[in-house]
Amino acid sequence: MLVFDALLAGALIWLAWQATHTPGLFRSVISFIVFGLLMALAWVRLEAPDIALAEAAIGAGATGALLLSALGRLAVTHEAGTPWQERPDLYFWIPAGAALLGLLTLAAWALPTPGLGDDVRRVLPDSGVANPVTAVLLNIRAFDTLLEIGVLLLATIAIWSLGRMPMPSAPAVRSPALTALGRVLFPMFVLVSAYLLWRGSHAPGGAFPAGAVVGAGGILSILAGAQPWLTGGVRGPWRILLSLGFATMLAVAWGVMALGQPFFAYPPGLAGLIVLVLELAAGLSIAMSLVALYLAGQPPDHWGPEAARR
Amino acid sequence: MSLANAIGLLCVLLGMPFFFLGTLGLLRFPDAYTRLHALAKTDNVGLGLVCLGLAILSGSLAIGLKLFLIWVLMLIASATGAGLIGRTALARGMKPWGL
Amino acid sequence: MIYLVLAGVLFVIGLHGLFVARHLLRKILSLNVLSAAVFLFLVALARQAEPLDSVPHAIVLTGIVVSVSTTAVALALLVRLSRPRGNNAAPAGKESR
Amino acid sequence: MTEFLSILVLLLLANIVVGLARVLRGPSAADRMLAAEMFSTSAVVILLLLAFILDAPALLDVALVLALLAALAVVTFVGRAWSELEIRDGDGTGGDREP
Repeated sequence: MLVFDALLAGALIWLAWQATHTPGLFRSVISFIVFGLLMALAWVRLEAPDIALAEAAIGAGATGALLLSALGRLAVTHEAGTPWQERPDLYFWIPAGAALLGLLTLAAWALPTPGLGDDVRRVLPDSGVANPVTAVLLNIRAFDTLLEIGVLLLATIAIWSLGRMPMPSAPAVRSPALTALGRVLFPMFVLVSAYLLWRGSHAPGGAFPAGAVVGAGGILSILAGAQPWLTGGVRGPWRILLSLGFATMLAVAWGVMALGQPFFAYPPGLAGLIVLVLELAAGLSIAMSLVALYLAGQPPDHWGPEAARR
Repeated sequence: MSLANAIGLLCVLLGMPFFFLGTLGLLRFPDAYTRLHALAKTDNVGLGLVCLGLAILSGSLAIGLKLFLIWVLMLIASATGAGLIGRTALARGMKPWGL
Repeated sequence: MIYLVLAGVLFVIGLHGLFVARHLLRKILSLNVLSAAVFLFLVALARQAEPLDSVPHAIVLTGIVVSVSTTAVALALLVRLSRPRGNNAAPAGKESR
Repeated sequence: MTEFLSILVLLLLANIVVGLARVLRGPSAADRMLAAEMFSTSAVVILLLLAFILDAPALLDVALVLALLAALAVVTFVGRAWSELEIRDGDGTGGDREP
């Protein structure tokens, strides 16, 4: 397997170089998508199936769609001259890069090996779930997850504040296969996502991949010409749904404080239920946020035929 | 090694050449249309044989069904993708090789 | 450990791209490569612990979602930047098609 | 049997690396996209084989998600990127110049 690792590492380095340093923006974007794909394999080799799942769902799905449609919307994709600035400054970068690499290696060497595995294993029975990663995310370090959902919400707000959506949302090419694809696959996305959510309590899975999969399904159905359900209207249910994850997590955190527990310390016995509720809320919010992020602007209040084609 | 295992391994092994030939086609064929053709063989037959072989090797119905689902999903993606790319390429005036 | 070295090399490549790339989209890609390198570093370190440490895994999972949201915001800004205000560069006819 | 499957995984990865040449060479955007699609099929198969080698059924789920999302990239490419890209700037990203 050492050969496998070396080959994978070489391919990853080459793809990263392609993505950042070769002419042709489209080539860079494709290289980056393949980079994400191979990163999923690297996570598998590093015994992190949870991250592989998230990378497959978010890296290969959502990021690829975001990059490709942003590329399509750029007014000018032609790069003048080299992709680099005037002089690559090799005299600076080769020694500086080598020094940086050396320092990083030294730092990695000097770090004590993290040993929280035992601690997690000790408190796992009380956390309400059997998968340690889910336990860390939604129970032990739920504070981090709260902030993460907050970042997603903030990103949506930032994008909506940039103004209206910059592009037509209907597909540029009409094809019966595309419409059929959206109709056939969207139920599959929901099904797989529900499966991942259910798996999350005892095996790799959980709210993040599940939400990302539904979000990708939403993006796919928008691409297939479906009218997006997301509207920018003040009264619509979507604003509530977008903030559901953040609101639920805060409510739970304060709720347990009212019961006399510390912030995010769930009362024993209720932990399993609380984690399940949080997962559902967070998954829904992540899915909605991904669709909102993909639209790259505030959607109109009403989706008329002219709004979709504008 | 039991007979089922041998058959499973044989299926996986039979699926492999399709991947190598797919890459060969991707590299050697003259235009996008012919490359679509090479790719379809990989997605349909290659993946199908590997999934079938692994399903036999696993000996479990649940895993077998999941493998079948993966194959069907890739079939849908590959067929639609090939159709879309071919149609768009033709509409944009890309001339097929040899015409 | 190959993956630690890989993380270091990817870090340097991403940093270099971030500094010298001319097009903003390429800078965004470099930023993503850079964050992938950091994630890889964390998980490769966690792998060496015994038993397997799941805290870095959870943190990286969080980080992946955060990096997607920053990428999305950056891309939305980039699309706004690339269209001149008069909106003459991209012909109006193409937009209404 | 595990060693045998490991060799197959290694060959498939080498297959991807060889196929990267198509991403490098193009010439049209569709060719690069096709190569990416081919890699996603190969990655699915690698994950399936690894799931059996490492006896980790969770990897089947990763493969399932990859298979599900395989369609997304192609559809985004055809629907968004390609149609705008090459019409606008003749050969900005390697147009349709066929040999």
